[in-house]
Amino acid sequence: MLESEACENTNYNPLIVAFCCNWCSYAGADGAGTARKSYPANIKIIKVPCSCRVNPLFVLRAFLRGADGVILCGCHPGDCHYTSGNYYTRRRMKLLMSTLSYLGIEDGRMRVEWVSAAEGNKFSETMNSFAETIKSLGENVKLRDLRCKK
Amino acid sequence: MQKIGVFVCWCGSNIAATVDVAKVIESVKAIPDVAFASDYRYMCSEGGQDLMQNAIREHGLTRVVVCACSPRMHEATFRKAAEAAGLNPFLLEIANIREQCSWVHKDKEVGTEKAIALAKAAIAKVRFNSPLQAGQSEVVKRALVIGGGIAGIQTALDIAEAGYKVDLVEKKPSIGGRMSQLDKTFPTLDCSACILTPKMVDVAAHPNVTIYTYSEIEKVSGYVGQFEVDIRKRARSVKADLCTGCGVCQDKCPSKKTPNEFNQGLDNRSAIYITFAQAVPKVPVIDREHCLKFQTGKCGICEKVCPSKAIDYTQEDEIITQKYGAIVLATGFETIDLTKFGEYQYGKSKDVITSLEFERLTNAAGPTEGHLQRMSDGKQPKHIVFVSCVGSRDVSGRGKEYCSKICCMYTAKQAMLTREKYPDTDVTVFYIDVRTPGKGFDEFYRRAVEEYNVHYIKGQVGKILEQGDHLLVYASDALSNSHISLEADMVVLATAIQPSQDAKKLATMLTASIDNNNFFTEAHAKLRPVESPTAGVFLSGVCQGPKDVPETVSQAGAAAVKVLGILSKDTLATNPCVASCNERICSGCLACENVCPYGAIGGEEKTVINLNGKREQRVVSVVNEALCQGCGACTVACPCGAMDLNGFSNKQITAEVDAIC
Amino acid sequence: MLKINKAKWAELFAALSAQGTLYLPAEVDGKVDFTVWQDGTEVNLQATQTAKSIKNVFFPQIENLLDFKTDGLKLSVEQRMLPEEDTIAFGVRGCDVCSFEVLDKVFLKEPVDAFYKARREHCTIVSLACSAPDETCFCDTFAIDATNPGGDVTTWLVGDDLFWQANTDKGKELTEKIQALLAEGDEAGVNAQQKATKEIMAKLPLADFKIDPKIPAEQEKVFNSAIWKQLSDSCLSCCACTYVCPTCHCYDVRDFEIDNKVERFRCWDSCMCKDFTKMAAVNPRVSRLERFRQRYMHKLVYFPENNEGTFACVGCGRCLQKCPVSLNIVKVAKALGVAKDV
Amino acid sequence: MQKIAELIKKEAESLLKENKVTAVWAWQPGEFYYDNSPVCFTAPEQLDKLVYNEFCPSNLGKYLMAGSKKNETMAVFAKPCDTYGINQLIKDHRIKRELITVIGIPCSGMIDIKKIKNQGVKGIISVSVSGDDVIVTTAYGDKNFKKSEVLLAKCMSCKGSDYMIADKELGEKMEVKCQKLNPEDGVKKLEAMTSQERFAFWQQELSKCIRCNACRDICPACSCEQCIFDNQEAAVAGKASANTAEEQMFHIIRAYHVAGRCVGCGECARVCPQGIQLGLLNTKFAKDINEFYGKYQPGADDDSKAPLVDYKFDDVEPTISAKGVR
Amino acid sequence: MCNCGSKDVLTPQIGVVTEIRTETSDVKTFRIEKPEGGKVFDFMPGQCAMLSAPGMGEAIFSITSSPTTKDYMEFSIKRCGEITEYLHAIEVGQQIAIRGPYGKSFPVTTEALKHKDLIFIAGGIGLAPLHSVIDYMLANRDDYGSIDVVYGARSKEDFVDYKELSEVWPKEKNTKVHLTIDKAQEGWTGNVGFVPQFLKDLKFTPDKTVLLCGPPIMIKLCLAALIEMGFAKTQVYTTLEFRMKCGVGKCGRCNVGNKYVCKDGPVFRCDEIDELPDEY
Repeated sequence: MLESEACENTNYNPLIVAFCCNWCSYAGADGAGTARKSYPANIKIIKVPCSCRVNPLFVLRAFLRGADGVILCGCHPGDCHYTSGNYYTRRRMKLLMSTLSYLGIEDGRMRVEWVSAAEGNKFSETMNSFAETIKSLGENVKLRDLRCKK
Repeated sequence: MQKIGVFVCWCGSNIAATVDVAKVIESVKAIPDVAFASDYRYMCSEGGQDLMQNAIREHGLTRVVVCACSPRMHEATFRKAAEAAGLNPFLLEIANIREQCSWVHKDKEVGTEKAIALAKAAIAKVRFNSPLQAGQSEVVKRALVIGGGIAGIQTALDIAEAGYKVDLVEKKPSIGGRMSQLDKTFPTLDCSACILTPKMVDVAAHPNVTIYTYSEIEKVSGYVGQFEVDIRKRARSVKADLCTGCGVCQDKCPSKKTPNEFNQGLDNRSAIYITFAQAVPKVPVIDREHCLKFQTGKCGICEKVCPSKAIDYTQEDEIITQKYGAIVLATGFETIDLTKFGEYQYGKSKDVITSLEFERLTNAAGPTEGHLQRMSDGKQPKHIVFVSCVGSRDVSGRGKEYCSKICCMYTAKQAMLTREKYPDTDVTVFYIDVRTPGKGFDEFYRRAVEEYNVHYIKGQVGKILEQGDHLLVYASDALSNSHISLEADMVVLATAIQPSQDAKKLATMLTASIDNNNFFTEAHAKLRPVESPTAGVFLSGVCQGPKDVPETVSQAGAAAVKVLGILSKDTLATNPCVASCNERICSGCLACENVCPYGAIGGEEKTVINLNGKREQRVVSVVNEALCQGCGACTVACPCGAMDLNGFSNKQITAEVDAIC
Repeated sequence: MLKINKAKWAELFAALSAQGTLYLPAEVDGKVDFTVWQDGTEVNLQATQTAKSIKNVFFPQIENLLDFKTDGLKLSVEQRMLPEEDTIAFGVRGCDVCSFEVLDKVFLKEPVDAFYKARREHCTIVSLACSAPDETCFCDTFAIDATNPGGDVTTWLVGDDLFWQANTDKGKELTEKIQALLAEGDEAGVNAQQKATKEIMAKLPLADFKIDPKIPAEQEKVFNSAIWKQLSDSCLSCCACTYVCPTCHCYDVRDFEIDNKVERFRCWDSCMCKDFTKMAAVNPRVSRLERFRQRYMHKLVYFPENNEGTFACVGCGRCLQKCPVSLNIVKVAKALGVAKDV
Repeated sequence: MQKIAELIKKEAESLLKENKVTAVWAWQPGEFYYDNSPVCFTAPEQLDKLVYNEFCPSNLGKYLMAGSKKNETMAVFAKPCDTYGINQLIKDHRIKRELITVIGIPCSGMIDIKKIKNQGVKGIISVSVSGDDVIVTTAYGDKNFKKSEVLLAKCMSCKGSDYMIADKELGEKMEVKCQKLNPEDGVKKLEAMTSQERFAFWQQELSKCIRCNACRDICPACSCEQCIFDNQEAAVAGKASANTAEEQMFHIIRAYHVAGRCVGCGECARVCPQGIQLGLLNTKFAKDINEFYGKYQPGADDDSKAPLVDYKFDDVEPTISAKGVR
Repeated sequence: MCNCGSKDVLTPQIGVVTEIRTETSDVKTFRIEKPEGGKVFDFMPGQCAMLSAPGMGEAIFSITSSPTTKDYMEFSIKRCGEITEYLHAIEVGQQIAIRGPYGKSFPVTTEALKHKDLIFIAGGIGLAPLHSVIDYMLANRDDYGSIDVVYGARSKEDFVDYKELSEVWPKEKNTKVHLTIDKAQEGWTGNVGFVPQFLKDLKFTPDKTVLLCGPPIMIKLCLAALIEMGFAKTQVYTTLEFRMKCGVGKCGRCNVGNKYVCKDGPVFRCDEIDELPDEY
């Protein structure tokens, strides 16, 4: 509680990496842009063909390199452009999140959301709420490689 | 060390208003292997492309980053331009600084900072881009059109006319779709059947068209140029080749209590039936659920009466597997379910009907042979109330948020026709807005008001009550800001339309995306309105969004042209962003094979050079590049990193992550 | 000879730690390892052996050497500060003390490794005599006297008293600084313990294990021995043995990139690993047999050849304890027939 | 055990003499009674060195990989728990089934010498085991132990006496007699802690890591031609443990890579020179998989689809747990 | 900043690339000087230097230019890996980290080579270390006897320093250059065939001293040919130029037996190599 207040006071801007699948979520992000639905600028999007391209290694790499939050967005289950990619993503990320939590990493530092190409609104809302979550969690100190401190 | 060129687009003020372009240039110039950086007002314009091409040639650029709008907009444009300048098109990356930066951030400092970060990420990635060569895949010169309404018919005809084979699949026993149910069409008031029927006949008679009615899509695999589709041809129980369509069977059929779908359930049909008089094919179908022979084993009258021995109770569903080069979706629409709109008494009072039911009621081939009468007592209504926007533009969550687009016009049509045929009938229309953008539309509406004296009241109907044999309509009059109530003999609800129920299932099968309302999503709202984001899948008609007949027909033609664009080629360039396996590292665990949605990966025992540079024989994964669609599922399943994806390699993504963090 | 009673050890450690960072054997989770002493550290002077050797005090597992910075075409190199911190390694057993001599022959030989040298010079070694050797101990094989381990200061733990004897100027300097805590002690207890320890050592399974000092001369025969295959077949190629070994010193130099800065660091590596010092090429010794042979040939043949007969093994027995599949230098030496008793 | 050792010797002898196989994988004695190591016998006359007793914990399955590539016929002696790993290696196409003869040998549990030594036992000269009695002779006198109290942790959670794969079984099946441990208990204990406590626990555990790779190299699920950590191209954690974050990465990624393939043999924890409780990480994955996707025992067969290369339409969603923030 | 004034052995110096020549399709020659001008360090022919690609690591290369050149040193580098890939992509003006010199040189100052008749045998990029020796000797021409350079490459285009080979060296006193390519090629009038056979064809008398450098297989075959021609292994010097990492004889990578290639080599007399375990 105190920590989060302190963060707000110092204008703490969490660094967030968002992996977005090309067919749904990246288009959703474009949709948010077209509709001018804003979200924090410290969220940077990396385009991948499908959410199933996101190796847990990339997520860990982002944390290691100092990202405060990582969010992975893909098509809704059942709507995957590649039929079943996001089903694998779902299992992979579920296990990864469970393990991160088990290792004592704050729940919520990583999130998976299904955002379709039509859900520009949802994209922006999701990003805003995720940024809020990360803000309340504060800086990622547990997974960061100390050498990467800026 | 690469020689990277960075080009930053202003997009007029779209980007430049929120991103300090000069500062972006300055920042990227400091990156070691950035050899050239420049900005331009519109990079996508000829001038912008020239700038890029000249820089590639003059500075010997080995990689290019364009900071501009979404790659979904102009990646192809810039890649083509780069290729023309002699650079492999896949050595170019886009930093999306419009949709994902300038348009979502207001503060210029913030926007600039983010644009720099995105540019850096793209630069980091492009360093590891490798030149890719698109492969080739053969095109099957046959198209599939799903849905046999006016949209599907027109698309099929246009493709067939151009000389290509096309299969038209319709779920119902006859093609024709919604348009065949309509009486007249606005604003010209042609008879719908009169203009549709010839087209139905044409398409059925066309040597290049094969029609599968009473059929559904079972399975779709493959990709543009090479789709493989299983079509389930449901058992009709009537041999189409023998049947003459005489109709004796349906006359003699003892089971006549099934609601007639074609007439929106306003009357009943027999268990063996021909949908409507002009049906194509004019071959009846046995509705096994209601057929006595199928339900009880007794009967068999139709078999006995059929003069051409066409009845076949043993017929079974048939699966037809066919390859196609392209697919068109033309699945049409249906009216929404009104159970949530209890205030209108729909379903409770027989005299509250939907506009589609009204069409059947006024159609000469309809249940009343075209006589306007109440379904409750058969009397001719003296006062009709039309309610528009029932379930359309509805934010209450009961209906649809979108405008169904066609209601204003058909309501005007129905009101006008009523007044014309029955001048003594009083017609009132309640509306929120009357939307008439279309050729001759407003004139048409004004005629209804001015010439035919249809009462238009701006206001919403709050409640309808049955009172004796009348209906009491409670409404608000927005102009006089008062509550009014009036008596009516019949109420017609201009019910919202929605995509056909099958759209969702098809979307999944075709990996075509649909929006929140189950309308198919187009690849680009403005520039690619008939293409779905899935290559080789096109959209025709209302399945993409509400449309009237002429719009549907023009989109159907457009979809056909897109299909022809594919079928006219012998081969298509395949997406070179496919998976590839590093055989030196691959351990042959074949986790990749297990996750591949396309069966594009298999294990092969091969002689490979191992990590020590020695030959050895072992199982390794082999990717069939023609089948691979580049999703990347295999790359993550692979524990040792042997499997990688061109264009989105481990190194590229890691570099992006590093650049951002 | 000086001594200090158990009751005053806490004071002793505090006083030593005031002179420099104090490394001593401490128990964490049932495992004894050299740890930086702090108030509350659970010191364990009973354990015969720490799990890892103490070589990381001089040769850390990872050490940043320098930074590169790029600015356009310009490149600058900035070497990291050489360590200046004074350290005390306390409770070092005889075998480990001798291991420093082995490492010195590598790192202090021209061209001198400046980082190692700085660390080595800033460290005072306080050894601890063994009184309860384990079955895995074979320091005697290399003529190391575990009961008189040397270093800058030697200590003996007899009963509740720690006997203290400075050997070098550095040791004497340290002793002076903590003189107040030390009392005079007589050598009788120490001598008795030394005698008893030696008697125990004679009873241990490896008491008779000796390595023929002439093996370097038989390099070719040993190198081509058929026994390497069978031995190396069961080796996992992990580097547990190398990383716990006090004398192994292979390293790799790698770069770590952050933005436009590159940190160059040195880290432990193992000649047993497939990817030893991997850059463009793989380990030059591609087969497991070659890698396995390299490690033992280096310890038993090449190193003594280059260093007046000193073996690169001090008989600490850690590899005997830690190898996942119980392969170790004793087994190898015996199998090769270079052990004297076979 | 002595009786079984005789059976093994006889079996190995006949296999080699009759040229049914070119190599037999078994164990040979070390310097002390307790340090047997794996060995490959290729001639009958070598077999006098063959040993089988309470100190043969190693799974020999992974050694078959090298011979399998060269199309050598090999026999391997496998305790019930070892057969899981062998199956997994077959499934991962690292061993060709047709080349190997798996001979199941009964086991009543392996003794953990560390447990004995942790009780202050030093200078071991010999160990003798009869029934539940373990007598340790040392240079400092004799010590007695109960075998059931000094078993390896992995034996205390023995998966049973059945062989998942065996071309032949020797002797009568034996049971491990001891207070059984459920490996999931440790995971549950950790799960019950607060996030901060768990973090502190893992920091402490993982900071011990010296990146010797013993856990990986012994693991029957870690059989890649080239481990991702050895692949410079892959840019994952380097070989040095620069700080705890990197060690964390190494262990998360390793556990992740064997998730759904880890047979739960417990060898990683046994061989860790630093005593890191690695089982707690691998078991967590196994437990999660069982809970989320239904019970799955890797290595119980050689053809089932592993949970991470499979899916169901209604799999549980990766949402933040109830305990999460917000 | 270094606090003791002493540089660590692994700390490189900065040099700047002042010239890049493209020799063949995959070989470039780089000239390196101190940023303020002048040679980064002195060396003797046959010695090596470690070049850094920051972020990727280091690799060792033999110095191609003559020690007698005062202002710079040169490296002919073949593209064959990540670091060489990096080097091939740099431009003139790029600064680079360099440390050395490492290893033993050819014994140019001792009686082993002085006043001897010499044959230089090189294959492909193997000319690089010999180039330095040849230039050194030509600069001190009177100290040495006859010089025969036998150089083989895959094709005409694969000769490194073709201009010097064909135009400069042959003009020197008592110096001959013999070139051969693997396969016949249009416009090539010289010898066609592999170096070992070419050696036999040239009928050298076995009283000369040989400096041999090239790919391992070529060294092996040439050595066999030389022995057949009556040469003794003590007359042949070669380099084992591979697998060095730290360059200072510590890291444990490059040793063959008790010899560290980086410290005790890379120049060995062939009879010395025979004494090493068969592991190179």
